[in-house]
Amino acid sequence: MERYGIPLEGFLVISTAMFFIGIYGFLVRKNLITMLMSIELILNSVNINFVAFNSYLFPENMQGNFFALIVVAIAAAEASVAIALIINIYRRFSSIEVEDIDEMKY
Amino acid sequence: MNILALFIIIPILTIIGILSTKDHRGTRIVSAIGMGLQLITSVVLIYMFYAERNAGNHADMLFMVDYMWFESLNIHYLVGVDGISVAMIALTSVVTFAGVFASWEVKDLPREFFISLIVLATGVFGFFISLDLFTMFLFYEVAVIPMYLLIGLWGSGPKEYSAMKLTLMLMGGSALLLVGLFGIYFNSAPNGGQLTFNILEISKITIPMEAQRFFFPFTFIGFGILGALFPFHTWSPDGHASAPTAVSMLHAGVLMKLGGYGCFRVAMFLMPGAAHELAWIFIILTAISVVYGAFGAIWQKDLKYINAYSSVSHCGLVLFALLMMNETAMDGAIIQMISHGLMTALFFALIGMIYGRTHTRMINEMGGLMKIMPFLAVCYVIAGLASLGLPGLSGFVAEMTIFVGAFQHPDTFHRVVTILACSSIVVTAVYILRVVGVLLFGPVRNDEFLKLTDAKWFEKVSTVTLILAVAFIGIVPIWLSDLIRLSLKPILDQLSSF
Amino acid sequence: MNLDQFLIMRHELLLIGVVLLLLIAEVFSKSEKKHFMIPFAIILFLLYTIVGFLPAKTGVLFGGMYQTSELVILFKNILNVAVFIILLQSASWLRKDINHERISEFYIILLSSLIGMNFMISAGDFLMFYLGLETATIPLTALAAFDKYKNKSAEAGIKFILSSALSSGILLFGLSILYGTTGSIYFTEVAEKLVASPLLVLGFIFFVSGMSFKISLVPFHFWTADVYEGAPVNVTSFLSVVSKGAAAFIFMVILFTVFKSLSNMWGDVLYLLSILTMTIGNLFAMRQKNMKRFLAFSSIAQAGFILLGIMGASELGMTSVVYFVLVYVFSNLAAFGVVSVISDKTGLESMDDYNGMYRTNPKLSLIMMLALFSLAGIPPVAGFFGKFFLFTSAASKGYYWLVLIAVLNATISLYYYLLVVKAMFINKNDTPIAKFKSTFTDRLALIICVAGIFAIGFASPIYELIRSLSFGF
Amino acid sequence: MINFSYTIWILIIPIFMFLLLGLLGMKFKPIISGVLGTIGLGVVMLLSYYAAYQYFFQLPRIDDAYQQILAHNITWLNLSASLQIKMGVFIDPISVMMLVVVSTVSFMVHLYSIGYMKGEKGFQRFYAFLSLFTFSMLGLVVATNIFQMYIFWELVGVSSFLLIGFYYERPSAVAASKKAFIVTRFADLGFLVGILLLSYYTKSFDFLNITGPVGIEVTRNLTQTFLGMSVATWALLLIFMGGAGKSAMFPLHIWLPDAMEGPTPVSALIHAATMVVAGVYLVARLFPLYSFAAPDALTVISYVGGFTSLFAAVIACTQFDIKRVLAFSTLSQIGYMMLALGVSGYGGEKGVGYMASMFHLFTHAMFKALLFLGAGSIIHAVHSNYMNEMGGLRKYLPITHLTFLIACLTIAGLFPLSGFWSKDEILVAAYEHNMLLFWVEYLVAGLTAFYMFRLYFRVFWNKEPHYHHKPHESPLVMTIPLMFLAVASIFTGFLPFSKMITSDRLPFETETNLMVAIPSVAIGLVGILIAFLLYKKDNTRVEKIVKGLGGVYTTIYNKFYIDEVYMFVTKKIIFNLISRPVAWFDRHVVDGFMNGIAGVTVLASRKIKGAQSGQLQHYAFFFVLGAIAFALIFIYLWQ
Repeated sequence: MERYGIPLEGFLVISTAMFFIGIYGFLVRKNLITMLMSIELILNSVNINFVAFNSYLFPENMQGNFFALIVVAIAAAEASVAIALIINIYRRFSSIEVEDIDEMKY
Repeated sequence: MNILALFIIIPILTIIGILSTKDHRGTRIVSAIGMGLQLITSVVLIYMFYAERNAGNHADMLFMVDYMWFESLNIHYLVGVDGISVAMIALTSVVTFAGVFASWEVKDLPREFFISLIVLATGVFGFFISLDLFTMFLFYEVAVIPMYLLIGLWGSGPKEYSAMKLTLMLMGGSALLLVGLFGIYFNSAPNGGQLTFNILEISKITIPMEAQRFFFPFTFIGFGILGALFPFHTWSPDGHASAPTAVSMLHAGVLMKLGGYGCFRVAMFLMPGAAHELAWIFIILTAISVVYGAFGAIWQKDLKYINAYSSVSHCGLVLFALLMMNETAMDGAIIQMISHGLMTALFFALIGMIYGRTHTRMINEMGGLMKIMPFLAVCYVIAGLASLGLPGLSGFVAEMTIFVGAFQHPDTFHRVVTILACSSIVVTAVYILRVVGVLLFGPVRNDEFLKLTDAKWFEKVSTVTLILAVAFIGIVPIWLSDLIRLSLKPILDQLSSF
Repeated sequence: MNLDQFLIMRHELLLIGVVLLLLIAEVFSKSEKKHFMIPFAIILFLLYTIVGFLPAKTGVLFGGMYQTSELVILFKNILNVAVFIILLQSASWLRKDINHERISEFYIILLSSLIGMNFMISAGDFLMFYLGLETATIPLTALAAFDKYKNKSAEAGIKFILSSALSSGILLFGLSILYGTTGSIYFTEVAEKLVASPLLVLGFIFFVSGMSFKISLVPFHFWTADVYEGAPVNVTSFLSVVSKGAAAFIFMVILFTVFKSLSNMWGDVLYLLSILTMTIGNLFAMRQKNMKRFLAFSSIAQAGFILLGIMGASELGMTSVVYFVLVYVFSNLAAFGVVSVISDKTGLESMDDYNGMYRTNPKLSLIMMLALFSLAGIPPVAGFFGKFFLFTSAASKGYYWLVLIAVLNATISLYYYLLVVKAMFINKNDTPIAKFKSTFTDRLALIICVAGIFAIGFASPIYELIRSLSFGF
Repeated sequence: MINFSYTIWILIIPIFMFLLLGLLGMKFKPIISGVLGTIGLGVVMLLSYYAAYQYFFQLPRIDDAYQQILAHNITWLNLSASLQIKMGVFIDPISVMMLVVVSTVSFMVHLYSIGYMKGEKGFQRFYAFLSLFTFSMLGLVVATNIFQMYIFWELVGVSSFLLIGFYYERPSAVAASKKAFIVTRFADLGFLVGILLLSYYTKSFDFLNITGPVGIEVTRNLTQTFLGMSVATWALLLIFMGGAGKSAMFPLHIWLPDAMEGPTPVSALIHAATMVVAGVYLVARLFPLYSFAAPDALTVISYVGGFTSLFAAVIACTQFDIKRVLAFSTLSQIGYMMLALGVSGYGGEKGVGYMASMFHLFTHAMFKALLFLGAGSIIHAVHSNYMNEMGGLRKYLPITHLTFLIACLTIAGLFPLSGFWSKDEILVAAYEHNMLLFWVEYLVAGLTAFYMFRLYFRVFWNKEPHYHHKPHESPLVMTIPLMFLAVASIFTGFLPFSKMITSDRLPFETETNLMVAIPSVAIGLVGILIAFLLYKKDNTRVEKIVKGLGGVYTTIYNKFYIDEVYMFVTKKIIFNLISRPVAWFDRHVVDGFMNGIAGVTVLASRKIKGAQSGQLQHYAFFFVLGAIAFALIFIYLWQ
């Protein structure tokens, strides 16, 4: 099935790539903000999935789209709390490098 | 009210009583009264049991009480006694009673000590009256856990290590046991119907042979660990060595009996087919226990270690006899449990009292105690003689019954292991006499000891109670033996159906 | 929205009401008299909790997005009781000057999180489930960083939010695949259309990973210890009891309903997870000195045991899980309660500080001991029953070896629980924690816990009630 | 019908005395304990005599045979449907005879000890133990079944242990008591296994059954064999092992010489007259069984007996401790009895060995008790056991001297003393059965005379050493038993034993075989003569002979190093090579394994701690890795 001239697989490939790029970013980037951005990549890859599935495979209802909407909303909430916490971290540690935050271990 | 309930209620009341006391004196007096009552109750129980039997009540279990507990799982609070449980309860009462007096002078946190001790005893009582595997397991664990505090807090030597080791090994044992119990439970209705933990119900059905083969070792070893089955016995020497007097008494005297009791009441009674098939493995292990423990004891220098190894040997004999699976041997096994319970408690009581005076348990640091503390020394000799199987004391009755029973198997394998087990009576004599010779006889090696005093009244109460019990069984064994024998019938029927 | 709907959503709506009331009270209260918020919030929540126990309607709302059943209501009540105990325990901590300005903040965030959990366990589709999950988590991350002047608290917050965001991302990716393969996000529909395929398995595993994060199963558990240690004690107890309990419950429900047809597979997934979780959790717990961190790892190990109940995949299993959570609420809160009291009074949190505590604070030590015994599954306290039923559940499916491993793990866990007992009772200490008097709320909380620890085990009606509400297949 | 139920008092009185003296003894004055004990035993003795009188002279015989009567038999313990342990009193010729022997000697020892033990610490205890021993020994004698016998057998062993170790502060006494107990215990293991084997087939412990026709029939027809011998032979040999232990037959004899550490009256009672003959009594008890079911076992018994008697006699010639000489002499004499049983047949004339054995047991009890009590009197006088420190005592101890001389003559087998009669019967029995054994015994007879008179001359004649105190004769309470026993030694030989105690309980006639009697007296005289030449006066002949024998003498003097062999086996092999490794194995391997499990757990715990690094990204890495690993496992591996 090809709608809009792009096959579903195209979306899936993109979304999967985004997902793993996000994960890669989360694992290797040291800046907390960048890590947060990687999370956004992951969430957006999910959104692409939902929306793509919805319109290609199950166009009869809107579940996927709604899901994507909600995810967007929650991502925003999450980001705001996360940034607040990062600010707090910066106050306490004078750094937002993830490697510096390891007071608790073992 | 049902008399069996008293065995749970009295300890609980005693604990409450202890909590309401203010000082050391009150604590121990309340404990003594409570455990004295318990002792009286168990005598009454024996009387009632006989009365009931004589009145023609030949049900397998008497005084049964059945409360539905967890209905959907068919878990009951189900208690009842047969002659064997009655005997074990009597043993427990005697040892606990003696234990309270043996720990009359606990200085540190006496209230907590007596409470833990009584919790331990409650667990044991509960175990012996339970007929539901769940209740039984519950009481089993109740009995095990106070050991940790008792040894860790009031013990001596590397007490923390020993307490931990003992607790963990026993809990490891209960892990195996639990798997076994689940196996029994989920195979208790092979033809459909309600699953049950009720021992009597399960005994009526036949657990599929496959399941028996798988679960029998779990159950048997699970209980066997508590019964100091080789090679799972190593908690016992360390545990005993570190435990305070009354705890060693209760532990070796009663707690280890839970193992033997469970082995036949659960493992063999409910899985007779596997018991027959796999008996040989365990017979070998127990025969090793018997001889190995005895040889191990020869080389020890610490009184408690000697006695601990001797317990390994004697408890090995219990399991050994059970596995012979005939009336005489099993009868002997149970007499041995009681006999060993009493005499080993006596031993530990005496060791504790001696240690309390000399502050050493190394036999080569002592000597000539007969001259210094004749009462304790004489009691020690009596305990030793009981242990090496002197007629007129309980050990003899038990061992002879076991050997006669074990000899009922005419094949070479059984003959060989029996004779091997018999040979322990010689080795036992060697290590007992060695201790007696070095410790009690001979010249006094340390002049400091000349100042020491003999037993105090409460110590006398403790030891005399036990000695009377040992002698009573030794002189009129038929009473005990017949009490047990009649109750063995269902078990034997079960075993012979294979 | 008519009355029926209101009644069905009673818990959530009332709770929202409570939160709003608190907000309003906060706005109108004078800044020097903020501590009146404490009794106010507690009483308000108590009323709410009591109302929760009144008979309620069950049903489905929003076309299947929201559903309740007797069991769900019961579970919400359990969570309410737990939160109530936590509120009691946190009272004396909040009364401190440093928290004076933030008292209602704490209540509001905490209760918001509870709202999220209520929605989550009432979810009828993945959207509601996800919504509830995030509503529950995001406030919690803020709470973890509640002690904002402490490095550890800040660290806990950031670790928590980032890990949880990652886990949500993975979970969502899994959900998107599920949606892609089944075409629906409703539990019932997904269950009908479920056909095992590699893609679906991938989605499912991602979903499980996300959930495992919430219940902190190994290897998805690493955040737990750090967050538990860093967060204020009361937040930690909330995390370890309420959050974990709710997540475990909904995880079980989803497995039982949505993934029913995959039960063979998830049985094996859980098999692996439970062994890993119990073992690794125990191995880490063994070496902990900080009490909070210690309890964190212990709670990881406990989660492994919960899986055994889920694996039963039957009425029995569901009962055992709910029952265990109930028992766990009281046991763990008793343990955290003691830690919290001591931490409040002395600021000490290390196991070594507990040495010889029995001589000075016998009652606290006894409660701690009972709580630990209950966690270890030692009779006659309730933990024994809880564990026993979990194992029964696993054994009923023939997982005997797993049961053996689990019980052996319970033995290991007994080892480290006994280490604490040893510290309190046996170890000698020249300067033990001084004798102190705890506040009324602390005592009340502990008394409730101890009563629960003793009563729940012996009271079979509770078990039977749960059993009658449970379902399985 | 004569009622023997009163015989139970023979048992009750001593055990009552034991309890009385044991529990309350310290409350009494010592002398009162002694007198109480002695009176009790006196009553027992009279009862035994009365029983003997009734049994032999009043009780009608059935078919000319003495009856076997169960005066009491109560069930003590039910073992299985067919096996019960009973306790009772069994009256038959040998048990009655033994009652007489035991009670007589015991009474004499009780009486004697009042003097001998005077002033000893633990006087009451001594009497309590004596009563306990007497009780056990009497119980053994009247046992109605083999298990009762075993029970009392053990009790006897313990009382012996307690009495040997009476001087418990003396390490040698403690060691000796321990040795005695353990060696006999080892033998008892054989006894026990034997009993178990036997009772398994006969389905009974009762002597009446197992030595009756049924028991014999069953055991004879046993086809099972083990290592080439029938099970019956095995069982009976094992039982004999028990007997050999108690009776100190080679190679289980090592405890007896050491047992002399006990007070001398104890040696007289236990280690000369009564307990040590229990083995003989046991074989006699089961004699029909041996005779019919296991003649091979009897042969073994006869050789063991013969060898022991020679072996011990040889050693006795070299010992200097007078009690040890007597101990070896006892060994030798018991060897005689065993041999007599071994060469005996069953029934009538063929059973002469049996009769002779019992006869010798009886006379030996009298004269050996006399010898020991006499030795006690000597030790009492000179405070030493060593004959080098004695000499010329005849002047100081006239009564002791005279009675001792009588005893020596008796044991040397001179006509017409009792020893002559009994020994003669044994030689006759051996003569008729096995010439080799006959010659051995003949030689031993000479050796016996030699070593006894060696002792006699060294002690009562020879050179007088320097005594610290002037030796004086013992008090009357000690000499009366001596005199009584001397009279008994002289006259008991005239008892018509073959009319009373025979293998099939039918009386038969014996006549003295001059072919045996004359040479036996002759060799006795030769022995005495040699002793006279060597030891009458202090001279150097002995030294020369000793020098001439060289290593042989040393070997004999060291009792053929049997003790050392035992020491090697126990200390080096059992203790060092078994027990010690077992203890080590237990601590290090078995327990090490258990601790190892704990250690591995702790180690694992330490090893994995690095995973919890505190680094958020590591956590995330594990998370992702875990998710992907699970996904791969379940997509590709899971079916």
